Amino acid sequence: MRMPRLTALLTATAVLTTAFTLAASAAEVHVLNWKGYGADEPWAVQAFEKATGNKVVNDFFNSEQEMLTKIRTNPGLYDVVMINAAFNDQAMSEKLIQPIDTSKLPNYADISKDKAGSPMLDHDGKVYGVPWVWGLTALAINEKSFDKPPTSIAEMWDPAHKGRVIIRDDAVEAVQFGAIATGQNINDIKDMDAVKTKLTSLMPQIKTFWSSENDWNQMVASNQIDIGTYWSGSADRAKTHFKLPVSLVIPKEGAVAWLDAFSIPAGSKNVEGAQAFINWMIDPKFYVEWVTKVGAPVSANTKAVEALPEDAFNRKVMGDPEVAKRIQFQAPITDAQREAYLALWQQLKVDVK
Amino acid sequence: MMTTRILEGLGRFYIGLLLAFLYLPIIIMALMSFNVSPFYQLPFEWTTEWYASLWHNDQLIAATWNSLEIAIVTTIICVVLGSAASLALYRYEFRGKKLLQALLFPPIAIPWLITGTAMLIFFFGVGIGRGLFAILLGHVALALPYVIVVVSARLQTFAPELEEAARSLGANQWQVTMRVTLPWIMPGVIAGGLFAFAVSFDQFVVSYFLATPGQTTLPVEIYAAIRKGFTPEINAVSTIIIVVSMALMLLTARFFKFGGEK
Amino acid sequence: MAGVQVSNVSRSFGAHKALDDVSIDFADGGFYALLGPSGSGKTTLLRQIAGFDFPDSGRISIGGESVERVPVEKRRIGMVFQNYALFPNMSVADNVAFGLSVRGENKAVIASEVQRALDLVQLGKLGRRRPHQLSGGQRQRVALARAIVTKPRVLLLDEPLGALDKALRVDMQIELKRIQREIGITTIFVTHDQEEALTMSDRIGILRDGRLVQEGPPEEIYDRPKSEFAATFLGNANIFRGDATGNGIRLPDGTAIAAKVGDRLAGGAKASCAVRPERIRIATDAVVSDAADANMLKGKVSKRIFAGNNSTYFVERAGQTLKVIVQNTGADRLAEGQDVVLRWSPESTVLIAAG
Amino acid sequence: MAVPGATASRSGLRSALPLLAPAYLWLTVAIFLPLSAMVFFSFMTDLPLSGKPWAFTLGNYAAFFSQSLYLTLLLASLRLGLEVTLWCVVIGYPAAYVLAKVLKGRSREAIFLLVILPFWSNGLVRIFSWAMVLREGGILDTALNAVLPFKINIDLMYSYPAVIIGLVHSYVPYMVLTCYLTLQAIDDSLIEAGRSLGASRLQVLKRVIIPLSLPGLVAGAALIFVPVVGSFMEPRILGGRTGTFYGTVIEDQFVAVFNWPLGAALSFILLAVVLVILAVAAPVLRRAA
Repeated sequence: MRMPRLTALLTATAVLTTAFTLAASAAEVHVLNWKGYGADEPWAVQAFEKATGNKVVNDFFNSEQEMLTKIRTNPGLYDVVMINAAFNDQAMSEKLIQPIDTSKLPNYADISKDKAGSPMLDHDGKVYGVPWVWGLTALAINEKSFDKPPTSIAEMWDPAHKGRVIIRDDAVEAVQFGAIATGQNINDIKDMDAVKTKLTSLMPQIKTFWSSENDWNQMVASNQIDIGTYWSGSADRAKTHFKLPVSLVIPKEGAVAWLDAFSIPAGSKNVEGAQAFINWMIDPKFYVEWVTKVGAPVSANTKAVEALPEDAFNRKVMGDPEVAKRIQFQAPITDAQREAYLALWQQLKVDVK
Repeated sequence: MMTTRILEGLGRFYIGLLLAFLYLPIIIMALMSFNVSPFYQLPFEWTTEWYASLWHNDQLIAATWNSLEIAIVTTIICVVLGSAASLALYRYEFRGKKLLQALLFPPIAIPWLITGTAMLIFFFGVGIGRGLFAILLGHVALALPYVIVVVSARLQTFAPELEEAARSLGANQWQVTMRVTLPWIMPGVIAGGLFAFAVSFDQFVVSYFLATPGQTTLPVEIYAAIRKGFTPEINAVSTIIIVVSMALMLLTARFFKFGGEK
Repeated sequence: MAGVQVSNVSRSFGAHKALDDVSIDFADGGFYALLGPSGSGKTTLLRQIAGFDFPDSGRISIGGESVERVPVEKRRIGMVFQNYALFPNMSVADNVAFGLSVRGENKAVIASEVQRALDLVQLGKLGRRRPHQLSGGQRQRVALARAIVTKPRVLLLDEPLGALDKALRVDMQIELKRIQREIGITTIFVTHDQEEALTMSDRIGILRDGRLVQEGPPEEIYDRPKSEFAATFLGNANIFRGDATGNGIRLPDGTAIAAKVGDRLAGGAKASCAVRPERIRIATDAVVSDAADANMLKGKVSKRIFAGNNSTYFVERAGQTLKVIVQNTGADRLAEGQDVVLRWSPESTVLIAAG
Repeated sequence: MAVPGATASRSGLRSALPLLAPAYLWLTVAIFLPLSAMVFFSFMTDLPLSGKPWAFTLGNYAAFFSQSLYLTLLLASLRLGLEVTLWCVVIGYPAAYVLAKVLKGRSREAIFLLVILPFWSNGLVRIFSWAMVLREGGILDTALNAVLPFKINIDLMYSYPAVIIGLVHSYVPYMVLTCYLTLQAIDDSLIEAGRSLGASRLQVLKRVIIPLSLPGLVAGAALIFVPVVGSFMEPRILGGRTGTFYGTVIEDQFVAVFNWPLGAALSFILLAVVLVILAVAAPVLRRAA
C-alpha cells in the first residue's frame, strides 16, 4: 500500500475516535414522538430553536410498545416523550418518567380541566403527563370509492371492499375496535369471544396493516384501499396538507378516543429545555399554525381550540356534543389485558397463513 | 450446429431476463427519486428536489458518515487482525488448530438476526451498551472470518520455500514477513478488506439491534424511514449508494480478477 | 465396425478457416494418425468426425451412413480425450458402465461387459477405485475401456498419450496397438508427435492450415514427401532450392543436383530437393567411392553433436546449414572446422515442385 | 499445508498465540460470549437489568411449545426458506450454467459481473425498490396496462408472493455465484466424453454436471436458506397482512414488546434448527473443499 493512502486511513481512524467521544453536546432536546406528528414540523422546530437556543433532535417510534422499549433501553437519552395517556400509568410505574413542575409551563393553566386533572396522568398529586391533543381512532374513507360517506362501522365487513380495507397493526387498538363493532365498552370488554369472531371475519377483508400515517396516505394515493381505521388528526392532515381524497367518518356505533400527553423521561439531562419544548407545543400559536399548515387533532388547550375559526372541523365536529356522546376514551389497561390482546392479535395474524 | 446455436440463443435470452429481473426494481427506484409525487404517483414529473432536500437532512447525512467511518475502521481492524491470524494458522502446527478454523464459521453461518439479538443482550448486560462502538465491535466480528478465509486461501498458493530462501539470504522473521510473505498475500489482503468493507457498509440486521437514536448507520436509518413513512429522499440516497457502490465494484473488478487472485 | 469417409469438409470460425476442403478416406479396421502442428485443424477434423461440431460444407459418413448432421450421441463412436475426462464423481466401473447405462442396457449385461472391457485393458481388479486414486497410465486405460465398451463403429483418440512420460508412453503405444488389433476397430488418432504417428499407424494424414497436405502409409510419406512441409514435419530433411532442370535442380551457384528417376519437373520452374540426413555420407576427401552417389557438395563442419549410437554433423555450405547423421561405427570422428565433402545418391533425393 | 521449520506442536502454539489472540479474542467478545449469554437469558423470567426480580425458568421454552403460534410461525419461516431456496435454484442454476458453459470470453466476464453487481448494493434498498414495482398503480401495473389491450390488475404488493419475489431477488446472486464457481471447474471434456458415449444433453446434465456441481448447489442453498429463515425486514416491508413470520416475532420481542428472555429462547430454538440443517449439509460441503 502506498503511503498517502495509509495516512488517509489513519487520519480517518483518528477522526472516528474523536467522533465517538463527542456524543451529545449541551442544550439539545431529544424528543421521542410519532413521525409527522407536530413535534417534528421543521417550521415549529426552527422557531423553537430560535426562541430558546435549544436544538431539537427528533426520534420516532412505530407503536406504543416500541416507544416504551426505547425509553427503557436508552436511559438518559430522551428529554421529551409523547405518551398516549393510556400508557402513562405503565411508564410511571416502571419509573421511566418523572413528575413535571407545571409551574414552569405558563400554558398549562389553559389546559381544559377534565384533561389536566385526568387520573391517567396525575399520580399522588404529581403531574406525569401534560395533555397535548386528543382525537379519535375512527374510520377514514377513500372518497373515490364512495358516492356518499358510510355511517356504520359494518361497512368494513362489506364484501364489496374485500382486500381494500386497512387497519393499524396494534393489538390494543384492534381489540378495542372489535369491542365497538360488537357494541361493547372498550375499557371493559365482557365478551372477548365475540370480539375475536368479529375480527377473524374482518381479516380476509384486509389489504395490509398500517403502522405510520405515511402507509395510509400512500395506500390512498395509489388507490389501493377504500376504507380503514385512522386517526382524526391524520385524516385531517391527509386532506389539508397532502390533498388526498380522504375524509373522516365517525360511525354511529362510536369511536375510540385517545389523549396524547407529553412526559419527561426519568433520566433527562435537559429538563429545562424539555419544559420549554412542552410549553411551546401546547401554545395556541403553534396549534393554529399546525392546524392550518398541516392538519392536527384537537388541542387539549381550550384557548388553542377557541383560536380556530368557528367552522373548523376540530371545533365544529369534534366539539359537537352529539359526537361526544358516541366516543369512548381509552383507559389504562393492565399487563394481563395487554398480553391477552397481544396473544389474540398475533393469533389472528398467524391464522391468515 | 443448429441445436447448439438455438441453445446458446436461449441461454443469452434467459440471462437477459435474469438481468432485467435483477435491475428492473433498482432502475425504477432510481427513476422515482426524480419524480415529484411524495407518494410515488404517476404520471412522472421530473424534479431534483429530493436530492436537494437530502442535503439538509442532517440525520441521514450523519448516519451516512457513521456508516462510512465504521466501515473504514472495520476494514482496517479486520485486515490487521485477520492477516495476523491467517499467518499464524498457515505457519504453525499446534493442537486445536482445526477447532480454531472451525470457529470461523459460526459468525458466517448463523443468521444475523440471532447474532444481532445475542450481541444486544450481551453488550447490554455487561455494560458495553449500544451505539457506534457496539456496532463496530459487531461488524468486526462479522467481517473477520471472511478476511481470514480469503487471506488463508491466498496463503495456500504461497510456496514456503520462498520464506526459507529469504532466511538463507540472511533475513530475519520480521523481514521475511514484511518483504516476502506480505507482498505475496497482498491481493488476498485487499480482497479481504473489500469484503470487510462491504459486509460492514451493507450490514443492517446487527446494526439495527445495536443502534441508538443519534448513533445509527445508514441502513438502519433507511429502515426506520421505510417503516415510519418514507419520502423519495430515501430513493435519492439509495440511488446514490447504489451508483457509488457499483462504481467501486467495477473499479476493483478492473484491478483485481474476481476473487482476488492474480 | 465401419470405415469413415470425409469428403470436401470445410469449417470456419469467423474469418479463420479451420478446415478447408478436406477429403480423406479411413478404411475399415485401419489405424490412422492425423498429424500436424497446433492450429493445423487436426483436432477440428476429429471433432467433426465425432460430431461435437458440424461442418459448414462437405460430407462425413461412417459405415456408408451420412452423419454430418447427426449429433454426437447418435453417431456410435468411442472417444478418448487428451486429459482422459474420467467422471470424478463415479468409480472406475461406473465410468466404464456409463455409455451402456445411458443406452438403458440391463444391469447384468452392463456388469459383464464392463468387466470384459476392464480385463482387456488389464485393470480388472480396480473397478471400485475412484479416478483420482489411479496413476496416469491407469487412467488412460480406463478411458480406453470406457470408449470401447459400447462397441463403437470408430474409435477416436485426441492426443491420448500426450500427458504421459516417455517410458510409459512407449508401453501404452504398444498396448493401444494390441487392443486395436484385438477388436479390429477403425481408429483415428490425433497427435503432434511424428514418432508416435510413424510407429503406430497404418496410414498418416498430415494437415497444415486446415488443409490435408499428404496422406498415405508412413513409409511412403517419409520416403516420398510431396511438399517441403511434409518432408520437414515428418522427420528431418535438408532442403535445396533452385531451378528445375527436368530430373533435378540447379542451385543458384550452378551446382546441379539429380533427383530420383521418375521425378520430373519442366525445366525453368522453381523447385526444391529434399534429402534425409541419414542418407548423406560425409568424408574428408573427394574420392568417389561409389558411382551411385552422384550428388556431391563441399562444406565445412561447424558443429558435431554426439548421441551415442550416432552423431549429427552440421555442415556449412554457401550460407546454408546442412544436417548429416552418421552411425557410430567406431571410425574416426570429424573435427569442427574441418573441410568435408558430402555425397548422396539421386535415389535418396526427392524432387518437389515449389508450393 | 506445509510446515516450515517443522516446529514441535507446543512451541508452535507459543509462536502462533500473539498473532492469533487478538482476532479470536474479538470473536469471543462479540460472538461467542453473546451467544452464550443468549442461552443464559433464555432461561430467565425477566431481565436482571430492569430492576425487577428475576428467576430461572423453563417458561420461555414452554411458551414456544404450548402456544401453537410460535411453531406455526417457525414452520411458515422454514417453508419460506425452502421456497425461496428452490426458486433460487430454479432461476440461478440455469443462469450459472449458461454463464459457465455457454457464453465464452469477454462477454461472459462482463455478464457475470453484472449478475453479481446488485449483490453489492444495499439489501434493504433492493427490497424497498420492489415495493415500488409491485403495487397496484405501481410500475408493473401501469406498464402492463399501457401495453396490453385489456385491463388487468397486477397487485402483488403486500402478499406472500411479494415476499418471495423480494427475497429471491436479494439472494439469487448467491446461487449464481456458488454454482458458477463449481460449474466452471467442470472440464468441458467431461461433457463431451458423456456425449461421445451416447448420452443426450439431458442425460449428461443429470448424470455428470449436476452431481459434479452439487457442492455449489448445496453451498448456495445453505447461504440462502439460513438467512431467509431468520428474515424479518423483507416480510415486514413486502408482506402486508401476510408478513408475520418467526423472524418478525423475534424482532418484536426485542424492539417492541421488550420480552428479551422470550426473544432469546425463540432465537436459540431457531439457532438449533439452523445448526441441524447445516450439519446435514456439511458432508456435501466438505466434499467440495
